[in-house]
Amino acid sequence: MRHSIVIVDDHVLIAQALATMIGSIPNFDVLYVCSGGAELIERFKQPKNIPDLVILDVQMPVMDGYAVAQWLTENKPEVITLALSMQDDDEKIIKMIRSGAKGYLLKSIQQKDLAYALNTVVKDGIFYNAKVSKAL
Amino acid sequence: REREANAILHKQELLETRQEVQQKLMQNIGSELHDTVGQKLTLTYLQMENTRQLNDIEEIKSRIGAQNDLIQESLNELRSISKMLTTQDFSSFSFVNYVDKELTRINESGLCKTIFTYPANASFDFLDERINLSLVRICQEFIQNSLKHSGGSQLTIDVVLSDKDLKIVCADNGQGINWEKAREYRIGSGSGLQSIERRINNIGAGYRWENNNGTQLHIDLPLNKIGEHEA
Amino acid sequence: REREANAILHKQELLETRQEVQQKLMQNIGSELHDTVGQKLTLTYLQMENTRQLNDIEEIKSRIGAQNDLIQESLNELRSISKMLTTQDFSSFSFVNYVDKELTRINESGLCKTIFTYPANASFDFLDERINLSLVRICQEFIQNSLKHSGGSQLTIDVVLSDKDLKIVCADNGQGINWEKAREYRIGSGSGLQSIERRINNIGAGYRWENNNGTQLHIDLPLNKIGEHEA
Ligand SMILES: Nc1ncnc2c1ncn2[C@@H]1O[C@H](COP(=O)(O)OP(=O)(O)OP(=O)(O)O)[C@@H](O)[C@H]1O
Ligand SMILES: Nc1ncnc2c1ncn2[C@@H]1O[C@H](COP(=O)(O)OP(=O)(O)OP(=O)(O)O)[C@@H](O)[C@H]1O
Ligand SMILES: [K+]
Ligand SMILES: [Mg+2]
Ligand SMILES: [Mg+2]
Ligand SMILES: [Mg+2]
Repeated sequence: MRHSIVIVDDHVLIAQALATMIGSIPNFDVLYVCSGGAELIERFKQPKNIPDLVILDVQMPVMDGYAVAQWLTENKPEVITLALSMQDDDEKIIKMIRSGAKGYLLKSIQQKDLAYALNTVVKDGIFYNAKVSKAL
Repeated sequence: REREANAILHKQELLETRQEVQQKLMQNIGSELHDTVGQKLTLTYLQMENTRQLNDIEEIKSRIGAQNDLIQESLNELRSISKMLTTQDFSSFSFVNYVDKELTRINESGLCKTIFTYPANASFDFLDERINLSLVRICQEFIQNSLKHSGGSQLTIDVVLSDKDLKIVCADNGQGINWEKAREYRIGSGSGLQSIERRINNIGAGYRWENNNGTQLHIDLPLNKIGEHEA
Repeated sequence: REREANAILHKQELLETRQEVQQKLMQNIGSELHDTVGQKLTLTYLQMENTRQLNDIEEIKSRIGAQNDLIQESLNELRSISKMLTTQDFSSFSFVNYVDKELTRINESGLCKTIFTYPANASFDFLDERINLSLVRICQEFIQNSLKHSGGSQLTIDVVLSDKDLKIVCADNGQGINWEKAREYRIGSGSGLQSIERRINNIGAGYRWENNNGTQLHIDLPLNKIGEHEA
C-alpha cells in the first residue's frame, strides 16, 4: 500500500530536500510541500490534496507547528501528523505530542531512519524513538 | 540627600535596563543561530544525504560544490554572530550604532530585508545612557515582534532629528497587529507591546501605532524633556 | 538610614555582578562558537573540497558520509549553544547549576575534558544571589584562564560542603601559573587573577593557589560569615 505525504516547513528548501529523500523510500510519495499553516488549510479545501501523513515543522512564523497540529487534530483526525524540528527539546516534543503529533523527527535525519519512522508510524499509528520516550 | 537617593535609583534603573538589553540580545542571537546557521547546516546535511544516493560522478561533484557554498555562508554568519557576542560593550554606546548593527546582521542573515535611515552627520551625544538603552529595548522588541508575528519581508527604522524632537518610526510590511487578539496578551504584565509603551512613557516620549500595509510605531521624543528625570 | 543606604549599595553591586557574569558568558560563547563550530565547519569545507578532486565514486560517497558526521556534530553544538543563550536566566540560579552547565558544554565541545563533582543531594539555597554570582564569576575566570593559558587537557571543579564551610577547588592539568610573569599582569587593575582574588575577599572567603601538576585554586568560605555583609 502506498502512502501520500505533505511536508510543511517555512524553510521551503529543507522541505524540498526532505521530499527528495522520501522520493527514494519505497511506498511513500510526496504530494506537495508548503511553507505554512495557512497554505495547508487552503489546500485542504480540495479533497485530493489531503494526504495520509503530514510532516510538520515546529517553528514557523504566524501559525506555528503546535497551532497547525491542533487544527489537524480537530479537523482532519484521520491524517497522521509527524513533528519535525532542528532541536530535540523536551518541552517542544511534549507540546507537539499534546497537540496531536504521533511522533517527532529531527530535521537532520538519515534516509534509513526516516524510512523506519514512516513505516513504523503507518503500521503502529505512532512513532516513539528514544528521544520522545525520554521526553515523555 | 534626596538628590543622592535619586541618583542611586537612577543608576539602578540603568543597570537593570542594561542587563535586560543584554539578556534580550543573548536570546535573540540564540534563536537567530538556530534560525539561520542552524537551518543552513540542516539543509546542507539533507542535501548531502541526497547527493550520496546519486550515481553520476559529475553530478555528485557539482552538488558538493553547491553544498560547500552553503557551508561557506554558514561560516560567514557564524563569524559575524561570534564577533557580535565578543565585542558587544554595553557600558558606552549609542542607540543608533546598536540598531545599525542589529539590522545589518538581520539583513545579512536573510531573515528579513532591513532598512535603517538616520541623519549620518548628527551627533546623539545629548542622549544619556538611560534613554539610549530604552530606545534600544524598544527597537529590539519591535524587531522581534516583526520577525515572529508579522509574516512580512521587510523591516524599516527611520530616525529623524530636528531642533524640537527626535522622531523614530519602526515599520514592517506584514499582516499588521490584530489588536483584538493582542489585547489578551496585554493583560499579562511582561508582554512586549506593554514594555514598549511603558518604556516610551518613561523617557517622556509620545507614541502612536498605525496599521498601514503592516505595523508602524511612531515615537516622538521632545528634546526639551531630556534631562528632566535627572534634575 | 545607614541600613537603607547599605541595602541600595548591595543591590547595585548585585546588578553589576549579574551584568558582568552575563557579559563574560556572551564573550565566552562567542569565542567558543568560533573555536568549535567554526573550526569544525572549516574542516568540513576543506575536506569536501578535497573530496571533489577524487575520481572513485565509492570513495567519494564514503567521504560524504564522514563529512556529514562533522556537520551533525556542529549542529549538536550549535543547538546546545543556542539553548544556553535562549534559556539563560540570571535573576535566579545557583552557582552549582551554572558551573555544571558550563563545564558540560565545554566538555561536549571537545575544547577540554571537564569533571565537576559536588554533593548531589545538598541544597545551596542558603547562599544569596551575591555569593552565587561571585562564585560563578570566579569559576568563569578560572575556566577561561585554563582554556587560554594552561595548555592542559583537563579541568576539574570540586565542591565540598561541610557544617563549617563550603570548599571549592578549581584545577587544571596544564603548565601552571608562572607567577613571575603573571605579576606584570597583576599590576593592571582589570586582570582575571586580580578579580578572582578580589571577589573571594569580598564574599568573606579565603584562598590558596598551588602549582601542582597544573594550577589549583582552593577556596574556603566559612559558613558563619554568610549574611554578615547583609546585616
Ligand atoms: N509586528 C507585528 N505584526 C503582527 N502582529 C504583531 C506584531 N507585533 C505584535 N503582534 C501581535 O501582538 C501580540 C502581542 O505582542 P507582544 O510582543 O506583546 O507579545 P508576544 O510577542 O506574543 O510575546 P513576548 O513579546 O512576551 O515574547 C502578538 O502575539 C502578535 O499577535
Ligand atoms: N590556569 C593557568 N595556567 C597557566 N597560566 C595561567 C593560568 N591562569 C593564569 N595564567 C597566567 O597568568 C597571567 C595572568 O592571568 P589573568 O587572568 O590575570 O590575565 P589574562 O588572562 O592574561 O587576561 P584577562 O584575564 O584580563 O583576559 C596569564 O597571562 C597567564 O600567563
Ligand atoms: K518513493
Ligand atoms: Mg521553521
Ligand atoms: Mg513580543
Ligand atoms: Mg584571564
